[in-house]
Amino acid sequence: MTGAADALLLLVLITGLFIVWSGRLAACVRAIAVQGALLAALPLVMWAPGGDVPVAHLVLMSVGALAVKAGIIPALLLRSAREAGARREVEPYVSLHVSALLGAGLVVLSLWLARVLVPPGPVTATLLLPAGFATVLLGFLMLVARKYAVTQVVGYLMLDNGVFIFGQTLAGSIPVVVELGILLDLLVAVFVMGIAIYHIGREFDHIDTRALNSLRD
Amino acid sequence: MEHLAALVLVPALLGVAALFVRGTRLQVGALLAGALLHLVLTGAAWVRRPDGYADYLRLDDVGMLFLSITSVLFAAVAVYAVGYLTGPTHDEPARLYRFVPYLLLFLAAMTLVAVTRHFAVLWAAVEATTLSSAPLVYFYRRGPALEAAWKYLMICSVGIALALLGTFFLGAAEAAVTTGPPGLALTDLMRAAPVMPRGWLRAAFVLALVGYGTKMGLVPLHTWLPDAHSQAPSPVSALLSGALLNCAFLGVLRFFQVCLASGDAAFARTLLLLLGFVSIAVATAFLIGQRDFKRLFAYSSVENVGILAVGVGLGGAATFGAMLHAVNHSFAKAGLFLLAGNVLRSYGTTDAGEIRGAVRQLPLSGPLLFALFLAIGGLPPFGLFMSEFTIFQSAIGDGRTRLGLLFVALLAVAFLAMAGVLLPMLQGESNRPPATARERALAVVPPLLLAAAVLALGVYLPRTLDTLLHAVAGVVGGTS
Amino acid sequence: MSLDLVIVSLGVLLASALLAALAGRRDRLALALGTVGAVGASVLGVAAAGIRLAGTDNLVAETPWRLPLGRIAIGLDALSAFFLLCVYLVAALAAVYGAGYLKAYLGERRIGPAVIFFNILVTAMVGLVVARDAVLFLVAWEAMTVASFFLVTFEDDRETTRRAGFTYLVASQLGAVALLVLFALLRARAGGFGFGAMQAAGAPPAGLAAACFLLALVGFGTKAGFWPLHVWLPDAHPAAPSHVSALMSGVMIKMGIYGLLRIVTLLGAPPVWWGALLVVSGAVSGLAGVLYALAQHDLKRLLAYHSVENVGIITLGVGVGLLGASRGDPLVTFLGYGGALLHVLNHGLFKGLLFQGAGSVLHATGVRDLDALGGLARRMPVTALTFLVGAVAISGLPPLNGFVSEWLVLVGAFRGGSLAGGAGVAAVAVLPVLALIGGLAVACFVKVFGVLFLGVARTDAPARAHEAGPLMRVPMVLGAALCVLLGVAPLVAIALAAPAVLEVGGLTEVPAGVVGGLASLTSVAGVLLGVTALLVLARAALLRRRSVSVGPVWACGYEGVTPRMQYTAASFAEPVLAPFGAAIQRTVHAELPSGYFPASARYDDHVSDMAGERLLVPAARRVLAAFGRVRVLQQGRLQLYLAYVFVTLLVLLIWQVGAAGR
Amino acid sequence: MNGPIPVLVHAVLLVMLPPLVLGVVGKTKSWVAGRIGPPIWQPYADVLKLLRKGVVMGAPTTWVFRAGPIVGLASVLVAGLIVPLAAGAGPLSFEGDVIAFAALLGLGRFFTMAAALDTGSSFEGMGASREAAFGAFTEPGLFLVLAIVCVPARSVSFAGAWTALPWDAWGPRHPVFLLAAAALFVVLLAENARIPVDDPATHLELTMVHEVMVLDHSGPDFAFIVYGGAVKLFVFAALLVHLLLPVPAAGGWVGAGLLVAGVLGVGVLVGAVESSVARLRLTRVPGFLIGVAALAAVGVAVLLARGQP
Repeated sequence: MTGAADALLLLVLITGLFIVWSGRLAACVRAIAVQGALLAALPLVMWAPGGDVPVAHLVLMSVGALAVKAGIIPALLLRSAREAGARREVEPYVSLHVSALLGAGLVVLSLWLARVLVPPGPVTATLLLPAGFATVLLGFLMLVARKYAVTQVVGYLMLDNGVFIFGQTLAGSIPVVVELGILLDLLVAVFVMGIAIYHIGREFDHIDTRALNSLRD
Repeated sequence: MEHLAALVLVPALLGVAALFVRGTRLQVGALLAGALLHLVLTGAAWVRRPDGYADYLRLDDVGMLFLSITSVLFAAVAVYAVGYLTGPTHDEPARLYRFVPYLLLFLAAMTLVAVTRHFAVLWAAVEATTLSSAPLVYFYRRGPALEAAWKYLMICSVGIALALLGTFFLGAAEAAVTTGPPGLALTDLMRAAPVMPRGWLRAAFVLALVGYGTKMGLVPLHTWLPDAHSQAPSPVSALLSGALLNCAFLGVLRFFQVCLASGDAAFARTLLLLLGFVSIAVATAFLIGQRDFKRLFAYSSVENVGILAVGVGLGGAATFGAMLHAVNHSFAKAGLFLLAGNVLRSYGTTDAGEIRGAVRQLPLSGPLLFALFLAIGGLPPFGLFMSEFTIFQSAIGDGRTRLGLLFVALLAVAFLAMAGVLLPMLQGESNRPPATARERALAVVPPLLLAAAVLALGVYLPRTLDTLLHAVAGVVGGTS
Repeated sequence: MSLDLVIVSLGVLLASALLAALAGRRDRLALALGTVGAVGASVLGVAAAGIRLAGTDNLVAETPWRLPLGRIAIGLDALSAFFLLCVYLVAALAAVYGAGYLKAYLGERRIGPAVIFFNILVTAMVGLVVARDAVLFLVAWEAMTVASFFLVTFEDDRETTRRAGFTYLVASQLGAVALLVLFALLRARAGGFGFGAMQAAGAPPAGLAAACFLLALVGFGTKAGFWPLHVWLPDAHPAAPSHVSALMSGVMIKMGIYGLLRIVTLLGAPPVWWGALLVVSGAVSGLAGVLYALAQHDLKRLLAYHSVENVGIITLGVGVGLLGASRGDPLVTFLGYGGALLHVLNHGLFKGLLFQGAGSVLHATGVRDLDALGGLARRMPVTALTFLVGAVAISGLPPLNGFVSEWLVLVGAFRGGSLAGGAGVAAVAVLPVLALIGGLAVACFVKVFGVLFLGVARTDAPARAHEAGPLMRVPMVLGAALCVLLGVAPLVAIALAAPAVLEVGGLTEVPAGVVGGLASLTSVAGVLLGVTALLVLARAALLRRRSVSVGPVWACGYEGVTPRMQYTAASFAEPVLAPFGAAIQRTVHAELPSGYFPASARYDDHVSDMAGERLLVPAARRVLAAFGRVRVLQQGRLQLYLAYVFVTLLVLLIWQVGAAGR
Repeated sequence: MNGPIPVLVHAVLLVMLPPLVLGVVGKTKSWVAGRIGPPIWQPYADVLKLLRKGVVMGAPTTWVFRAGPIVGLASVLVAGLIVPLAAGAGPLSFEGDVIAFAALLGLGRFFTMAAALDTGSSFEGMGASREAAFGAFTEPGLFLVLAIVCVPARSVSFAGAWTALPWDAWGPRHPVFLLAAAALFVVLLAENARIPVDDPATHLELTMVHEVMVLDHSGPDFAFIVYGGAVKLFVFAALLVHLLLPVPAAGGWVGAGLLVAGVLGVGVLVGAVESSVARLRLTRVPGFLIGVAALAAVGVAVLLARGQP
């Protein structure tokens, strides 16, 4: 039932575009949480019918992903955003409308990429590669275009979600320990970033990263 | 198996333990114990190569080389750090509990990088190095340090994410051609490589090159490097330059090994050459007239990873040169950063323009810094001359005269640029009141030993090291 | 036997350097140890060279010691032996002189490093001339550069000294790059770094040979001081302590000549244009050197420029030799190479002597500005006499050694005139150039000797002068004696040089006529001395019953003559330099007397080296600017940095994957 | 002539004749000027007079001051022993002697100038510096003349080249030799401080070159200088004669006579030039000498362009 998977991936794409377009921190974070939840469902939808991957494994994966991507991390971000007293994104380097347009453009680009890069192995979902590419690129767009530390972390998360989508091509082939390790890494990374954002807020009493370009040549 | 596990777990557990104790003496004890045990275990690995567990934990020649570099450097840095952090500091009182645990975890992560042949584990380990070293960069709770740490964290995390993507691509490429589930183990990948779909393989390598290259400091992905190196405490800078960059380089090499096995390595060589030369050239540009001498050394590291990339990209005898250069550069650069710490302590600034007569001011560190500067500049009889000259002459020998000329010309300019910054610092009358106390042994002996090692490698190559280097070179596409 | 002696001497040098290092803060001890070591090693080395030059066997030794690449292979053929002789001869004199000279610094600054690096420098030069492996050669070459760098920056608390040191470092490294490429090319062809292998590989194809020759010209020319690669030289030599200047000017820059000759022996039969190119290069260096020397007021700087001039003369000799070799004319070949090699030895002797004399003056008066000195001959008779010997010798006048080598080159040029085609023209072109150089050198050294030692003290600095101590006098006297010996007995000199000349020129025996001519030079010297003696006696006899009174000097009846009215160095050089006004950039600040009762007038001129100001500095600026443009990369903005990653990724992906897709 | 006689003749000519040439020059000048002038052997008298006088040393002078005249005279005498006079090769002739000849003159100049500077007088310093400049600019011309004669003869000695000129082939190469002779004549004027380069008769120090350099020498020292100057002029005259007349070809006493006649003829020529040409401005002299060198260079070029004989 590739249809369901494609539907999921479509939703992922839409949330991604929403994040790129949205200007409010809280909205961004919530959207990224939603995206995380959608992705958490992806393994089940894609591999459970095939049955060549132990269900326990898939469930473990999904629960882990759900907990980390849709639970802990967004909570962390919201908290540090609140502590830093940031509500609305300051005028980004790329205006929201433009970035929305760019986002659309990136989606098109990823469709082309997916065409050049003929998927190996059995095609489980036609949208898998395009969605993966698109999410990665949108994540990059966030990272490059936004000024707030929090939104940049959101961008990083979206990038990571994109990677996660690609990871689905070989779900089950990597031992659970390693996969959970990868998730843990992500968690710790965002945790450390959260701490950093906290310190930034304390040091410069706002989390506008423009304060962070004193080191240069 | 147990041996390798111990190599990773000893520092890791010591680090975790150190998180929960405060006493300076305990912290120092943990640090030194970790360094010593690690050194011993590594030495033991030289005596008898430990057996591993599948490819998850396995120590091959390549790993052996980088493990040894890391272990030796860490020992030197640990000894130095004790004196550096417990001695009279020019700024705030040292908080060892904020330093030792992360340093040990950092060591554990780097060790894991060296002792695994599994790409997922490799990735996790490299990411772990970032996370464990970021707090070290932010050790001095200052705005610039925070900025440096933030950039380090973001840029490297993004890069690493790309590396993970590359890993997945590799897995996908493997899945396309193997019946069983893809394993992401180097052995299997190399077996499957010849029939892998080219596009995916290439995409995987590009992603890995950009991802691990970010951590390795290849231009234009190097941007975090000078900030982190200049803001971190000098021992940390030494470890970042000496050991961490090598670990990232190892990540690239692993992917390169798969490309070699696939028989489609030409494109990888081209990419390595391209990024390598860009790195050397751009780093040189930033060396010229650089005011902050820690940034100067950082950019010189960028230049030297460029040299490594070029060496591997050229192949043939140059690969051997690159491997030798990895050893030489790690020792020399670590020594330089440690001495930079001494200069910083006695002058209280990293602004080269405000420093005069270091040789007279610091009768031990000054001349030592001078010697290591000549070494890093690639002058004989130091080891870097031999490695750089090996790379250069193999380029000429393979008829790639233009590349060779570009290489040697850039290196000469880089050396002169460093000279232009360092000579005024070192020569002349000191512009500080004469030092009251003599230099402390803890601050001088580690860099002295490193310098001695670099000198020794210039005039004599121990048989065992020679064979190891040739073996490594043979594995990563050179003439063994 | 001889090679073993060389190895022992190297051991002595290194051991003494090490001991001096261990002496730590006891500078006197370090100085003594270093000097003894250097002299002892020199004795051994000179003996070794002598044995080899007497015999014919080419010794080669290899150690199994493994450098990361290449081995330690050393050998002693005639060419090496000759240069070995030069190095050790000059080094011994300089070392003894230094022992006296450095005492002045005791207590003022640490002199240990100066001693250590002096011996290391000698070690490096010896290692260089005996090296039979390119890697070892390069190691010795760079060691030589580094050691001399530290010696140049001995007084590094002076801003000028630091700048001189940096200039020297830049020049040396850029030169070294050329050498790296050169040897890499040769190795690529021979398949090994050993000179033996390169020889065995036979003459390379014309294109490669030309490339190698040009690279050698740049790489070795930088060290030797070919114009315009000489820019480091006039800064570095004055900055160094005088005994080091003597060593650097006397032999270190000749290592460039050695390298050039060594490479020429590896490149097979030379085409005509090599010789012609060297003639041009030598002519430019010689003329530029002597002209800039004339324009100097700083004694040591002036001597440094004369090193450029003399290297030019040597180059002319090598050029003539190459011309002869290209046409297979043994006589011209021998005369050219012979003159060049002999001038290497001679210049080492008299330039060492002159720098030591300059050192004594500096030591005694603390002044380097010629126009502040004068009348020193009365207070420093020994220095004056030995300096006069050096001055006459460097001017290429009989009966001293400088004349012998220049005579060889000139005869070679005359005979080369009958070589077919362009070779003949190039050879004859040497004649007027060398003649003009000689004339200008005479002018310059009359000026130096006259302004320094003759007339009356211009300031009170010379009035306080005192003769140099014995440790400084002895080497000067010995050097002067050697200049005279090699001048009146040229056969001795040629006996030393001939084996090396035959080796470089690939000749079997000394061509007929050379020995006869040189013997006649002895008789000319004899007759000259005899006639002079006769005239001295005649003068004495004539004046026996006549009055010899001392009176004031004629000044058109004007009485109030003061020392400051004497002709200065600047005014002496003026009419010589005036015709070259355009060629050398002089900035003149003059306030000429005007009106019937001129109140004040002043004149001073300063010459800035054209090669540096007009050629190299602008070039360097351009390069730096090019690199500077890159620095916009590091803006400090995270988003930008991430964009780099992003763009790099996309570009590489589309490039490579696209390539694979197609 | 053979045996010791040629050497004897050579020595006698070299020692006895020079002042006579000076006398001839002076006589010619006064004859042109329509005066009787001093007797032709006046220079002999002058030298003898000076030899009998005492000396006054300048206060600051050292042994260098005394060495000047002696070395100056000695070097020209030895140079005179090198050049061929009457009977072929000079006693000191050898392969490469032309260079020794030039170098010996340089040696003499070196010590004369040093002696001048030893007085510490600004006048003598001025003279020395002018002498240095002119001397330097004369050298290239001299060597190019030497090249014109020596290169085709494949010999670097006066004996081998100058006395072996191809008189039988009074042909294509001779224009070149006439060019050489012209250049050599100018070199002669410059080396001997004659008009148009210098004026030995001037009495204003500021305009002197050679004279002002020897102002403070007196007695025997000055005699040496005057006599040395005469020898120098004589030697150059002899060289010039060899370019113009086939002295050696004539050989024996005839050749000797021919040489003496020629040398005195050169004296007349110098006198004629001195009384007809004006002296150049000091700043013009270098250019003049360089121009002469260029003339000789043209000669060499022609020679080489003709291909090697």
